[in-house]
Formats: sequence, C-alpha cells, structure tokens
Amino acid sequence: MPIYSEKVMEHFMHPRNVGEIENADGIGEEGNPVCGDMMTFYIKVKGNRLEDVKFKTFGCGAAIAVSSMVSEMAKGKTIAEAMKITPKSVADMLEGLPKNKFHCSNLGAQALHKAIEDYQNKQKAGGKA
Amino acid sequence: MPIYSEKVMEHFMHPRNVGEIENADGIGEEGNPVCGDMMTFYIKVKGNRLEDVKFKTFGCGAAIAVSSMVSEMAKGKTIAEAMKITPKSVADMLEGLPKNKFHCSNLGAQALHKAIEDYQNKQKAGGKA
Amino acid sequence: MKKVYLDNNSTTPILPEVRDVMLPYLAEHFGNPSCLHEWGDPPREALETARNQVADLIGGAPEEIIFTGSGTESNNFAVKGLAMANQKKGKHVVVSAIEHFSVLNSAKTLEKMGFTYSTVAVDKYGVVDPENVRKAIRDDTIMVSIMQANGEIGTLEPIKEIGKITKEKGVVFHTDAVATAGTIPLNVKELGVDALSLASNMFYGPKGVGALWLRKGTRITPLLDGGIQEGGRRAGTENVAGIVGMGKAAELAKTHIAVRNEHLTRLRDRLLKELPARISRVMITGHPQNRLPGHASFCVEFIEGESMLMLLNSQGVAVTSGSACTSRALLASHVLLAMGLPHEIAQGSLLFGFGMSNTMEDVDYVLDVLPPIVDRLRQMSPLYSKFVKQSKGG
Amino acid sequence: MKKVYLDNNSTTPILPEVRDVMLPYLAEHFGNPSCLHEWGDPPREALETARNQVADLIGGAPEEIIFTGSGTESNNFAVKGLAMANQKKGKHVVVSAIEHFSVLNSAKTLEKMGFTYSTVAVDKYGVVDPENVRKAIRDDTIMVSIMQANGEIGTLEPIKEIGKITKEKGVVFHTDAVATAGTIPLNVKELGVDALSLASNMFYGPKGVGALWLRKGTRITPLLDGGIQEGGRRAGTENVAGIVGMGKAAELAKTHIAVRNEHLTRLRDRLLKELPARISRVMITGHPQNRLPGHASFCVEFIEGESMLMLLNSQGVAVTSGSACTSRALLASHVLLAMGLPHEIAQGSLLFGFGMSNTMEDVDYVLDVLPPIVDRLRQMSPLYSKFVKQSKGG
Ligand SMILES: Cc1ncc(COP(=O)(O)O)c(C=O)c1O
Ligand SMILES: Cc1ncc(COP(=O)(O)O)c(C=O)c1O
Repeated sequence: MPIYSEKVMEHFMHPRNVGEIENADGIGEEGNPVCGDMMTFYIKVKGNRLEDVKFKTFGCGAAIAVSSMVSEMAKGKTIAEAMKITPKSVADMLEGLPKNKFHCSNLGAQALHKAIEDYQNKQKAGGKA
Repeated sequence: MPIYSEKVMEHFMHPRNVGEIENADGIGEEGNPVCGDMMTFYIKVKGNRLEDVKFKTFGCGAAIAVSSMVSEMAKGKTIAEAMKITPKSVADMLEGLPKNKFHCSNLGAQALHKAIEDYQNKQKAGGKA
Repeated sequence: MKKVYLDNNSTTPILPEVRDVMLPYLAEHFGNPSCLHEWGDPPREALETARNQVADLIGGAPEEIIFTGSGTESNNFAVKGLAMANQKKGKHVVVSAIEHFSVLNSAKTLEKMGFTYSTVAVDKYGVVDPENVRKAIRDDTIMVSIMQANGEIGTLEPIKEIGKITKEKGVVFHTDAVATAGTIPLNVKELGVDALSLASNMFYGPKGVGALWLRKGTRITPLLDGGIQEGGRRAGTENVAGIVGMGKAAELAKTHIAVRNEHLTRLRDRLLKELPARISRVMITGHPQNRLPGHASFCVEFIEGESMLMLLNSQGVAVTSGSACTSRALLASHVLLAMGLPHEIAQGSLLFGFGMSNTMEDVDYVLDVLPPIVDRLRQMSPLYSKFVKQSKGG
Repeated sequence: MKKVYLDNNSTTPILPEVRDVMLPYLAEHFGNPSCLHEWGDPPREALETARNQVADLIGGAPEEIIFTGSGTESNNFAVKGLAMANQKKGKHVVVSAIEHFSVLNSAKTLEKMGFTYSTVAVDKYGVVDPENVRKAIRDDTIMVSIMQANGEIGTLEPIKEIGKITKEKGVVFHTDAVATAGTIPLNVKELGVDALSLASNMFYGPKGVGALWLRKGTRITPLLDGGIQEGGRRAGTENVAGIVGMGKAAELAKTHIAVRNEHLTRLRDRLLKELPARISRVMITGHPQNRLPGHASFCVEFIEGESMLMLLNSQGVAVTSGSACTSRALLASHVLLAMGLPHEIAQGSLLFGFGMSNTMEDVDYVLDVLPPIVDRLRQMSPLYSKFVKQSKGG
C-alpha cells in the first residue's frame, strides 16, 4: 500500500495514545463525517505542560496516523510549544502525506489547538488565568 | 492474403489472356487511373463468336483477376451470350469480391461490352451489319 | 499469510487460457490487421474470431461489435456518439443517478455542448423505477442510458422494462453492462437495448480492452476519428492481443456462466447472511437478492471504509470501499448518497467481489478477521463513543 | 521461402525483452492500479516506471505523460482537447495537408462543432514551410498541429522552426510524433512543442498503447470522461501490460537509437539508390535525405501499388502502398496528392519500412525480386503499352 509512507503505515497500524481522558482539561473536535474524517483530542494539563494527550478518530488511514503523530508530538510539550505544531510539521514527521489527503485528513493539529483553547477558555471562565 | 478468395488469387497469380490483339475487331476501355483501375479489352470475332479475347489492366489484384475471369468467360461465347456477362456473374465466378472493391475493380464486363459495341459500331460503319 | 482477493468488481484475474491465446499476438503474429500482406492475416483473422466470440456472449451479430480500449471508452463513445448522431431530433438525454462516472461525466460534457440531461432517481436499494424513466422522457429526448448493474451495490436494474418504454417512445437506449456482461447471462435482443458496453477485465480477460455492441442500423458519431478500423467507427491500430484475450474470455464466460454463478452465489449469500449476524450495526447496501452473483456490499456504522480496507489488507484480504477517503476526489459515493444514505453511514462502505478462485474458506476467513478489525476501529471512533454513551444514557 | 518484413511503418515486431516484462501483468500482477490494497501496488508502480521511461525517451517529465490506447487516440485527444480547452481565445486551428487522418478528421469534427481550420500546403518533397504556418495563423488561431514525420513519405518537418513561430504568436503547438518518437532522437524542450503524440507499436512495443506528452500547465479537455486515472485527464482502467511494454520499449529505444539508425540508414540508402537504378521510371517520394532512417518510398510508373504488394507478398516480402486500391476507402493517398503527384503516378506508390531485424541481404532480395514483378505488371498495363507506343512513335 505504498500510497502511504512507512511512517504513516506504522502509526496507522500502531496508533499511540488512542482513547479519551476522563475529566480532561480540554477537549477539541475537528472535521465531520461528511468530509470523511473527524478527530477529537483530549488533553490533561499540568503546570504549563500537556501531561497527557489522547484522541479518538473516525477516518482514513492518514487521519488515524496524523492523530497518533500529533498526540506523540504534543505529549510532554508546553502549551506554547504545542501551539507551534502545524499540519505541515505533522506531515513532515510522517514522511509526507498523499497530496490529495493533505488538507482533509490532516486536522490533528487543529483539533489539538482547539483542545488547548478549550482548556484556556475554561481557565478564563474559572478565573484561574 | 485472405481478403481475396482463392479463385481471385489464382486468377491474379496466373491471369489468362493477357495481351493485345493486333487488328482487333473491337476494343473497349473502362475506368481510369484516378479511381485506381483501368482495363482495355480486345476481341476477335468470327461468325457471331468471340474467337479471341485479350486484355490489359492497370489496377489492383481484384481488377486483374476480374479481367482474367471475364476474358475466360467470354472466349468462345456468342456475342449475345457475352453481353449477358455481368459484374455480378463475374464476381460469383470468382467466389466473391471484397465489398468495397465490387464496383471499382469490377469493370471487366463493361470493358468487354464496350469492345463488343465497338465491334458492332465498326460493323455498322463498314455496312456489314 | 493467507491471501484472499475479494475485489473482482475492480478487476478480475486473467485466466491462463486467456493469456495463452494472447501470447502469439505479442510475438510472431505481431502484424497490423489492416495490412494486405501475409503478416496482416493472422491478426485480422484473430480479430474476427474475437468479434464472433464477444457477439456470441451477448446474443449479437459480429458486425455489431466495436472493440474499444475500456468500458469507459465504450460508455463515452455510446453516450456522446449516440447523442451527437441524433441531435437533429433533439438535445435531451436521460441517465440514472447511479451511473458510472464514464456515463455521468459524458452527460456533463454533452451539457457543455448544448445538450441537457435528466437524472432518474433510485430507491433505497438502488433500483430505477421504469415509470420514472418514462416520466423523464420528453419530446426532445433522444437517448436513455441506464446501467444493467452497478458495480458498487450490485443491484440489477429492470433493463427489459425500460427497453419497452424507450422502444415505445422511439428513443435510443444504451446500457452500461460493464458489471454484467460475462458475469450474468444476457441477450441484447431480449433486453431490447440499442447499445451495450462491455469491459474485458470484468470477466477474466485483460485490462485495456472493451467493446460496444451497437444494434445494426443504429447511427453513431465516432469518438476516435482517423482510419477505417472497426468499420470506420473506432479508428486506431487495434490492440490485437487484448482483443484476442477478450474474445477467449467471452467464450469461456459463455460456457461456464451457470457453474460460475452457482459458486459465486453460494459464497455471496453466506457473507450477506453472516456478516450482519457477527457485527452489530452493519447494513447490506444494494438489493438483498436481486444483485450480481459474486457481489456483497455493506456499510459498517461508526467507522470509515479506507481504514477497514487497510486493516483487511494487512490480513491479506483485498476489498474496496465507496468511502470518500478511498476516492481520489475525496467524495463519498454518489451511488450510496443517491440511495438516501447519510454521509456518515456511506463512509463505512465495504465491497466484496467474489471470483472463481474464491472458496467458502475465504468467506470464513473474512468472517473471522473482520469483526476484530471493526472492533478496533470502533474503539478509536468518536462517533462510536457518542453512540455508546447515548445508548447507556437512553 | 525467404520472409522479409519491410512494413515497420505500419507496425514493428514486439521485442522479446518487451514481451517478457509485460507477462507478469497478464498473470500474478493483474490488479487494478487504482486499488488501495496490495494487489494494486505492483501495477501502480509499474505504471510509474513506464511513465518515467516514456518521459525519458522524449526529454519530458513523468507527470507530463498521459497514456492512451493508440497514436490515433493521442492525436484525437490533442487536437480536440486542446481546441476545446482554448475555445474562449478563438476557434481556429492550423494543420498541414499531409497530417494523418486522426489529425485531419479530428479537425473536421471540430469544424462541425463550430471551429474552422486552415490547411498548410507542402512542397514536392512533402515539406511544410514554416513561413506558411506563420501566414496561416490568424488572430483567432488557438492551435497548430503539424506532424514531425509522415509515415508514408518519411519526410521530416521543421518542427523547431514552427515551434518558434507558435511561441511568438502565443498559440498551442501539437506535433504528431507517432512516426518519429522512439525512432529518431527527439527532445520536447528543443522542439518547442506543447503536446506530442507517441505510439508504442512504432518502436517495438505492443499495439493498443500510445501516449500524449503534454507540457506542464497546458490545459486540455479530456476525450474520455470518467474516473481519475491519468490525473483525471484520461479515464478508464489502464492497459497495464501494454503500458509496461511501451515503457520498456521506450527505454530500449533510448539506449539503442543511434546504433539502430546507423543500421537502418545503410539499408535505406542502398534501396533508395539502387531501386531507381534497376527499374526505369521509378521516383523516390518524400525528401531524398531528410527522412526517417528506415524509410524508403517510391512511385513506380504505369502500374498500381496493390498488385505489386501482392506479388511481393507471394515472394515473402511485406510492404505497403499509398495507392487507392490499398485504402479501404479507395482513395489515393492525400499525402502524395498534396505533393502534387498526379493520380496515375500516386497509384504506383510503394513503401518500405526497415526494422532492426532486416539485413543488407533483404535489400538485395528486394532488388532481385521487384524488377521482374514490375516488368510483369507493366506487360499487363494499358498505360505502359501507350507509353511504349508513344516512345516509339516519338
Ligand atoms: C458499471 C461500470 N461501468 C463502467 C466502468 C468503467 O470501466 P473501465 O474502468 O474498464 O473503463 C466500470 C468500472 O468499474 C463499471 O463498474
Ligand atoms: C504519423 C502517424 N500518426 C498517427 C498514426 C496512427 O497511429 P495508430 O494507428 O497507432 O492509432 C500513424 C499510424 O500509422 C502515423 O503514421
């Protein structure tokens, strides 16, 4: 199945950090089943760091590999660092994505950022910021 | 070369009665090089019979085979009998001609008839008729 | 690892007997069939043999067969060529909503050239109602093109009934039989069609060869202009080896079609019955009975087709899917949507195409390996967690 | 009997190395290249290898190669597709008088669709004067299509010079390189063309495969609508085995082109020199020097081509002719007429196409067997007797 890089295949076959976090500090959802891919990211924040990152993904091989890669890239990073993860940097870490799949399956970074924003909004709302 | 029947091939490879008749009693020419085929028939008449028939043909395999067949069919026949030779009867004797060649290479009967008419016209002119 | 090819809807293997008859035409009989010298004889005769074999398969006459380069070319040729040849009578054509893109996009091209077209809807099984075809035919309609079976859902269409209507209305009727010719018994006269598309690779012949059967006397405008090959209706040096292979495949199909179908139907029926029994929330797509003999298709809820396909592939099983992610254009199957399925269900599409080399063991293997794959993907799926939570909540 | 195939202009034999690489794609690698499972991998990779090989042959980029089903399809695709894609800029195209019917008849089809076209004349050698192309280009001209060499007369056309003019004028330039690609070294960048047609069977590849090279960024309207094969520009399941064969043939052509041409030119030059020396009233057709390496063509006065061809065939020699009788439409070669030859001379056309397996002995054999054949037919020819009588009379 060489339309995908070995790295994509490896993450697809053995995705890291699949699951939900109960009482997550932030949740971010991106995509929808109409376009074919949908991802939900869960984060646990400690201090300024993403202590834990988990995801659930509905979608193709690339979408699952992207989610797994994003979770791995984000885990342990500071929030500022995690916000710097981009679709491009994820695709690079995956040794490339098929051209036609770049936009549609590569929603992981956005979903992560949404989870972080969700966390930040909650912080604001809770007056902790 | 099975676009042609065996009979056509046989007559093409071994055409009968090729040549001219010196002091022919009638000469008939049909066709022209523009359409690809041209035939000249020469006849020698004795009593009411075609004592000799010869032809020259410029043209394709079918045209040569047709000329040969017509000469063979006509030789020894009475004028009335020879006038009954038709493109159809020639094609039948040749076991068929390719559809697209029927009209264009099958000018032998006409050329023969022209030779006979030429003979008849000469007879009239010469007052012999 | 066990290897199970279940994608005979995409293309079938080439039978050894078919390959064997092709080989001389890739070697000593390389000549051009248009040539008058003796190198032209074997290929020319071979084309005529193949023409007879293909005509025989569908109950047509050899001179009604025009060889093409694919099912797609046959469909383009038919739809555009028949419309062009009849445009003085009108400029409207009728197609169904579930036609292959080679028909649908040809209709769109006609639209750019000043034609219009109407699309006939299908029911939830993907069946075209002949009465809807009747309603779609207008005074200026010149052609109807409705496929005999759709390769994605396997549903067979009521071609005979539609043929009666087109005959009554005096419009030309083309059917895309790429999924059926060589697969189910069919006879062009009984069907009452004027033109019918076939593709060799759908019945154990080589890829890159197709044919259009065109009823004697039916006028068509060529798609490929040029020389006088195929009676001037399809120019270009012929793919002799491919055509020879198609001919042989047609002959074999005709001989073995009943035996083949008995076998295929058994495999198919078991999968159609067992898969929904072993996996929750799986639906059969297409008509449950009235479908292609080797064709089983499903939608698995909450997960997406490509990832199922990839995990099946990792277990040696080849299938295909109509999900958006498996189409290079990333659009969900227009066929599934036309049947009224919502996008998220259509994404879970999975197609199985059985072939002659498959066995009941292959079905068992799929029934073994697929449920854990579905499980695994559902465990990953946010749609499935929502469903589970709602069920618990409810 | 000795067998001498001298019809490599019609089609070449398939090299054993070419056939060998094709076979796996008629057997275990039968998969559909569009499929995502592992059966799709070998054919998909094979297509890309072939794309690289064909691109390499002509100095293009692999993504600029679109595989088709024949040279005819490539020409139809180019002429119609480039015109359609550019019709907002204008509706006039320019072709030469000696184009292959796949170009000429495509231009006629465009005419039916509201386009117009101009035909550029050729000189007595069949050469197009680039200045005449310049003159034919109007404000509404969108495309020029001039072949690189004509298969009937072998003459090479000044494509580079025409390319400069089309560039200057801003019109798209297509060249039919069916007779040249794989036969003479060529580079699309040096030629300055935007599109170039190739056919596999002209350089020891299989029949039923062609390609269109299309310069990156050049817009084209598909001829075959449907799926997303060939980047959406040519739909239909790919003729994988054929394409693989074309790729290998392209690679071999590129490697061996210089050696091949040295050999072919020697044979050709001997025939061009000796035939007119041994037979009276024979003229060379096409350019005496600036012609395809393996190509020798003549008109023999007072007799007709088909009958020569048939008698040569009976001696084991395969040639072809541009005579009316050898065309199924029974029209004399438009190429010979465009060069100003009268019909009766054009009827005596005879074409020799040397290939790699021919030897100098083959040339000698032709030089031995042809003169008696010509004699025999002249003895039968009423035109010859008239000529003899006139000569005697004069
Ligand atoms: C019903 C139907 N029509 C047409 C086609 C197109 O055939 P091809 O890809 O051989 O051109 C297909 C291909 O799967 C098909 O299933
Ligand atoms: C110059 C030229 N163009 C186009 C063609 C058509 O090629 P094909 O018959 O492979 O479609 C030919 C065929 O002889 C040719 O010589």
